Amino acid sequence: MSFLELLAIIVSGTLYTATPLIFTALGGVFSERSGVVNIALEGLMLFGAFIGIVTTLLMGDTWGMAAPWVSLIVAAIASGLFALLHGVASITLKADQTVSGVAINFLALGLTVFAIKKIFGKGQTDFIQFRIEKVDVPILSDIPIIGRIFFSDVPYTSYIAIILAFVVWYMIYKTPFGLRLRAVGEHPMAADTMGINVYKMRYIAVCISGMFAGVGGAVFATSISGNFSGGTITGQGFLALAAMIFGKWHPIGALGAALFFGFAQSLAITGGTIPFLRGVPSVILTILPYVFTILALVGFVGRAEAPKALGVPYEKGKR
Amino acid sequence: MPKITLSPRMIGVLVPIVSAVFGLLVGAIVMMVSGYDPIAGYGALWEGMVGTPRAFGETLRTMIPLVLAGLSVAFAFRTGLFNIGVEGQLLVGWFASVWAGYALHLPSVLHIPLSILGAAIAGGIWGVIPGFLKGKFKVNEVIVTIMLNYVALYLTYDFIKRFLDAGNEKSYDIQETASLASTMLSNITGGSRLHWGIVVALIMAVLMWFLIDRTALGYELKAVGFNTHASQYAGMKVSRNIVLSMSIAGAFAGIGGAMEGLGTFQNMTAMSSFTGIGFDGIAVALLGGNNAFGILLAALLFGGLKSAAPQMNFTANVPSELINVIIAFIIFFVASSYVLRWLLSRLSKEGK
Amino acid sequence: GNANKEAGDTKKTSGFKVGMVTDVGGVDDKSFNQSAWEGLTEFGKKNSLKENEDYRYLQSTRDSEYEPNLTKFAEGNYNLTFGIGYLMQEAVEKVADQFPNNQFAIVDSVIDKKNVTSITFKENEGSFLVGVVAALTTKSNKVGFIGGTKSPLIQKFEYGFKAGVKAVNPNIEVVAEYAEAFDKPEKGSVLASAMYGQGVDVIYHASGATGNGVFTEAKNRAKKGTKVWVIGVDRDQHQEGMPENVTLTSMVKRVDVAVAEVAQEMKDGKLEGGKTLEFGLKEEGVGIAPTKDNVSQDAQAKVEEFTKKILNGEIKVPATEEEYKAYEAALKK
Amino acid sequence: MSYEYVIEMNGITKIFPGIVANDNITLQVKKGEIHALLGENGAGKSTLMNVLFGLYQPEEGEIRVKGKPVKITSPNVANDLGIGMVHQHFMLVHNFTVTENIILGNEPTKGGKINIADAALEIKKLSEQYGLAVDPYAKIEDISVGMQQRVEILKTLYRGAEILIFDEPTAVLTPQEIHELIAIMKRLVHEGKSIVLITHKLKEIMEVSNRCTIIRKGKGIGTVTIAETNEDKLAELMVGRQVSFKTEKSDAKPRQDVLSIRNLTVHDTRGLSAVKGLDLTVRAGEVMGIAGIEGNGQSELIEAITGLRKVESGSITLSGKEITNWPTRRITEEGVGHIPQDRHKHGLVLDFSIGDNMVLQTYYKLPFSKGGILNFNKVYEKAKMLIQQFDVRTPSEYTPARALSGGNQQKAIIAREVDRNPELLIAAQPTRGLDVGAIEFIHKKLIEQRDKGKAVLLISLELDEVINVSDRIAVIYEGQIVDIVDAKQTDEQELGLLMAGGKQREKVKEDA
Ligand SMILES: Nc1ncnc2c1ncn2[C@@H]1O[C@H](COP(=O)(O)OP(=O)(O)OP(=O)(O)O)[C@@H](O)[C@H]1O
Ligand SMILES: Nc1ncnc2c1ncn2[C@@H]1O[C@H](COP(=O)(O)OP(=O)(O)OP(=O)(O)O)[C@@H](O)[C@H]1O
Ligand SMILES: [Mg+2]
Ligand SMILES: [Mg+2]
Repeated sequence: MSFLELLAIIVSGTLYTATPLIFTALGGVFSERSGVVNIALEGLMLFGAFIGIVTTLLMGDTWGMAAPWVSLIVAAIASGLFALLHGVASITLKADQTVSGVAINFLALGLTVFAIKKIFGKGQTDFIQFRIEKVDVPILSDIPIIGRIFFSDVPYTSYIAIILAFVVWYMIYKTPFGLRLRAVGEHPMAADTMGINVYKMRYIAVCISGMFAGVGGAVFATSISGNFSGGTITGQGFLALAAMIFGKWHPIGALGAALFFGFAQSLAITGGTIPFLRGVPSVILTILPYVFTILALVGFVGRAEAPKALGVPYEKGKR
Repeated sequence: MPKITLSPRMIGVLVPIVSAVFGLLVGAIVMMVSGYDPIAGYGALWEGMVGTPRAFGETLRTMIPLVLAGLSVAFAFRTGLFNIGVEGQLLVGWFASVWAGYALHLPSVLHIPLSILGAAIAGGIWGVIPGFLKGKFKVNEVIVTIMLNYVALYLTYDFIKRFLDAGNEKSYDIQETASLASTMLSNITGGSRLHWGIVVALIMAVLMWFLIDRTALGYELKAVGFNTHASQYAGMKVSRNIVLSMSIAGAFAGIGGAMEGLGTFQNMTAMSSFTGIGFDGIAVALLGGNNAFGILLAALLFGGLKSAAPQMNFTANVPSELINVIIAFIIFFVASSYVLRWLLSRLSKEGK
Repeated sequence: GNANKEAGDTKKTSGFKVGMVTDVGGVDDKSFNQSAWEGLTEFGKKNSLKENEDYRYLQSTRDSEYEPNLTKFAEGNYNLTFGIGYLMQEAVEKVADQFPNNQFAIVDSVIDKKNVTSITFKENEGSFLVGVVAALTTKSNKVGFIGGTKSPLIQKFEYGFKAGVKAVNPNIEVVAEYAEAFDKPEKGSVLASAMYGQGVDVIYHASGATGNGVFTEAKNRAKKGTKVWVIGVDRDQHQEGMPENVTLTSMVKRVDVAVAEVAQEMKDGKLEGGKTLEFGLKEEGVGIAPTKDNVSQDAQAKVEEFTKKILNGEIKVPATEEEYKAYEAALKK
Repeated sequence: MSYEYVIEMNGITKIFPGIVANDNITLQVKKGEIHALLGENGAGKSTLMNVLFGLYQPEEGEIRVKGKPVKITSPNVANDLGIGMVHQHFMLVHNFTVTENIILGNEPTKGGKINIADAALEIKKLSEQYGLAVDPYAKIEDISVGMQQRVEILKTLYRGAEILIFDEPTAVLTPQEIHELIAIMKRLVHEGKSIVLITHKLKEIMEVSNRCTIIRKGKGIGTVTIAETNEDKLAELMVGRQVSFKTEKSDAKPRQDVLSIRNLTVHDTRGLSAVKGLDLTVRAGEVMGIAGIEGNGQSELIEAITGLRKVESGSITLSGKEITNWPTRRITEEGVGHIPQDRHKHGLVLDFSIGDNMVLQTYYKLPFSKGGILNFNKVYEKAKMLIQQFDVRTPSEYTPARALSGGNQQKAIIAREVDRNPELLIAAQPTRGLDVGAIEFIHKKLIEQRDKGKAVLLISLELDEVINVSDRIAVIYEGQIVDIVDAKQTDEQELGLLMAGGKQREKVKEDA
């Protein structure tokens, strides 16, 4: 296998597996920047995957090829609403945010599979008839070398995710909304005295994070797994969380981290088929992303401050 | 209005109870909405929890690892740490216990304690890593433990295949001398898989209570957990304490793994996804108010729910996933007890 | 949906009750659990038994549930209880000891007890046949195998397949990879992408849900006009290949036939426990899928030819690495 | 329309769970005046102001702004009414720039994008108009406390505040900064603004304010015109009894050296040397005060002595024993007591009960624990005793430290440290943010230690406190002791000059 071919496979594998992580990690950035810990990403992703598949299955005949794409939007809305539960618990009811997140994860797993059994009378769905496919991007894929490596065998969602990362960056660092979001996550009382509604901001952030995670899950389901069961999302949500922290709570950082994870994963999987990796036990490659994350946290991210008010429920007039 | 006076202690007891009840109510509503008969459902559930001696035995057996997972989470929590890494610590503990149980040849009196110790050490080491990183580099332990869960998952899988492969995704069985299984316990519970681990679990619960609430070490660990600066000013070694409490938490979880390895299964399966006990542990610790006795009760409840789920499915055709929904809502209610506590404390205030 | 209509009502029934416990896959895993349930359902219908009463299944959500689930049937006085999959071996052994008066059966594993019937398959024989088809279909002379976990059982698939390929053309290269998971489609798809990427044009998967990823990848490539094939496993996976039609054929493992047969013979008292039934080509327990749309004429002919050779013992299909080494050496001469 | 008062708060009552923080309080502020608000810790000053600023909603009472009755339901409303607040604990986002902090909440935008440049320009103008000299692009975490406070002021001005509330603005400032602040406040009223000033420092009230309203235990005691009163009267009104300011004490009878520091060099967190070859000796039976502008190495010096910070070079000896770079615990056991400057952060475990806090350094020793096992009876006996001796106002020894007022938290800490009966007692900012009553008490305790023949090292930014309590005063400047003066011979001017690095001691003497 030529080196170019090999590179192309790894790159496309990277983008392919990284995409759901990117969406979800971006979601995480929103909620954690506003000071709300989001362990719930896993559950929100699962919920999104569920909505994505069910929508595509039920509407496939009517919408055809558009179905999976529409399902992403539906998933975004549904998961956004589902996330509000996390909001109510951790913002209004002052629950421990990590704990509430754990609860969301339980709930998502329970509800979705319960619903699947109710709707389809079985524990996992059929395969969707229309998927989000890997494509060769017109024109771009014809560019010599670059085209083969970066614009072939990749679903459009990957590019959307990457572009979105920059949009989010702009939102958070250049707009009033972003300034307020960060203020609420750093020093909510200060924001409050400046007339910013802390609760509202946090609700919005959590809702957005739900939408992104939902899309992440739906993308995973409609482009990778192709059907839904309780085991469809196993850990991708936590991996996205890691990516977000690895990326220092910064959209572009999260993007980079997610891509790195995707890279390590696809290396781990394809390792056996790659000549110079044959010798390496695949377990080494498999645990690589996790070990690197830890090392990264120690090395460069160690000092990267989390938002100061992260995990602290805000109470008016309490210090 | 009537004089109600509730001590914070009382409230602390009421909150979980009320939450559990609410959780079950939600479960009932979900059943009704989706066209199942709650009475039948809960009837079956109850049947599956305590209906027969065997059922009760299974409830107790399921409870064992939950107790240890809960203790692990709670211990860390009480010392200002969040141990979301129980899952990984439990897996390495499980593996270590099985390895020791298989490789060593000793009389039971030595073999069992040694295998459990092995598990404790393995889990402890898995806890030391995040502890050390937090103590030395201020790295967020939540994220490190999550990462280590996956490392543990894949490493144990690989190690089983590499060193203990008995085919069929299983490791070799442990020696008889290392087994916690008990025909006696099994017989009195109508042939359930209840094993001596239940005793271990009880001992560990007492140990945790004693460590945290009665010893100077516990005092120091709590102080560091609440306020590292003040502890440092008072001459305590902060990072040493963080490492210590994470490793103790890890040891509890590791022993939880040993309970599965030496008790329930007598071996370890090469798993490609988590057991879920770790996260159940968070729920248990929370419902148990991070206190040893509460954890025993919480574990009993969740153990019952989990082991009875198939029964509910069997006789009432209610999908067992309902249990996760119920547990989720119980967690919500406890975690959101802010409001509940506030209400209750208002009530008691009115009384005065 | 299956509401609780049957629950509670306790009408006396024919008397013969049979249950089965699935592993975590569940009865719609598009694999042997599903196949087994189809067999049991067919048996039930044939004997006009009531579902969920005379015959039913329990899905396990954790491996710690195998034993309790089996026990439930035993306690419910089910005459026969199937444990589906080798993962349930120990559980069946334990429960069989505790309920010596109940009959049990295990699929894909052998238990030597007089109240347990063991059902195994000669997957290597079926795999051999699809190997033949693969060999006669590949243009790149490069075919691939993706296994779930590297266990003796799955290796039967691998070596049978390799043997079949080599039987047709020893020069065809066979790449074999293991995803080390039956439930990771993303792994399947990246693995497949790597294989197809290096020129493989037919992949035989024996990896449960991980295989879904293989189909996804093949479809993606088909969409883009590069014709690649997948060979399904356990059941006729023609549907999974649609609409891009990438399923070349499937190695069917008739767990349904086996289960139905064992249940029937038990009911009719023709079979007492303790036997090990091995289902191979002869017993029509394994074979090549009915849907042959994509299998060329001469390939079908060759399959016929080899089937005979296997049935009359002319070819002994290897099931393990050693046997395969020997087989290959023999081919060389 | 015309009005007598810009602000009128009539019969305000604010109740917190279990406590009436404000009980029918009335406050009337004239236009263009500086109106002081005086009261003990926990009297209800901050609460009243938070009500005025819309952070809390009062149970009863009406508020009039410029004569018009208003409902101040949120800080937004307050801002719109021209009310701005400079909080006791700054409300600044540390990793934001000055500009970002100021525009937060009503950001000027261009095409959806924040228009930082324009905002910064406007802020620069404002800062010049009021002589605040703030750099709009500086990060908060990089600027001094004084500067941060100016940013707080700018925040209110940027929103066009007419009425400014200052909650204990001087508690955190150095003498120099205080002078500058006072100038700024005068400038503000001169520009037509009105100011409500909360402070515990009577001297400041006398210096700047026109009128003063006094609160005691949540109740309004009355309003006095400063011109017609004096410090003693104010103190009496506030506490409800006579208070003595000049802590009367006999002359010191110093004996052998207890602490002697030779040529000490210590680095700060950034690794720059903060203490540079410092020499200092504290003798038994004397209070050695350390005067200096914040950030001249005081904190590093203390941390070095107590083993919290590594000593780069030089030596520290405690009654003849070298303790340089010993671990904190050993130093503590060797006989060093430490009243840290940040009581909330370093002094107490706020979530522990007062009782548990009383044994923070001794829990592992007899009688509190035996063989690693705690004996709670002993712990709480001890706590009960200390709470009585030091008159710590707390419901019980089981009450969490968090629930106590700052003053009482401080008393608890002092009880703990003094009770260990250390050879050397280090007191850093022991009275910061406390009312005169508490201050008096604490000063007494320090003198008691001295008279028991202990060495006391007092570090404070309050010059009058240093002069009052100390026997000798060492002036620290840029990490060195530039001079040691006799407390009875010196005055604020002299210290001020020395602290500023001036070496004209002789000259001052001549003038005197
Ligand atoms: N948010 C709150 N919740 C409950 N009680 C409070 C709250 N804020 C203040 N209190 C109580 O109200 C009383 C008044 O507090 P406040 O902060 O107004 O005092 P203060 O006069 O500002 O004290 P200091 O002079 O120390 O600043 C205190 O006894 C305090 O315990
Ligand atoms: N939300 C609250 N709950 C309980 N007590 C409170 C609350 N807010 C303030 N207090 C208490 O009210 C008292 C007065 O408040 P304030 O913050 O002015 O304290 P303080 O004595 O001035 O301490 P410091 O000035 O060092 O913050 C303090 O003892 C504080 O602990
Ligand atoms: Mg105050
Ligand atoms: Mg104060």
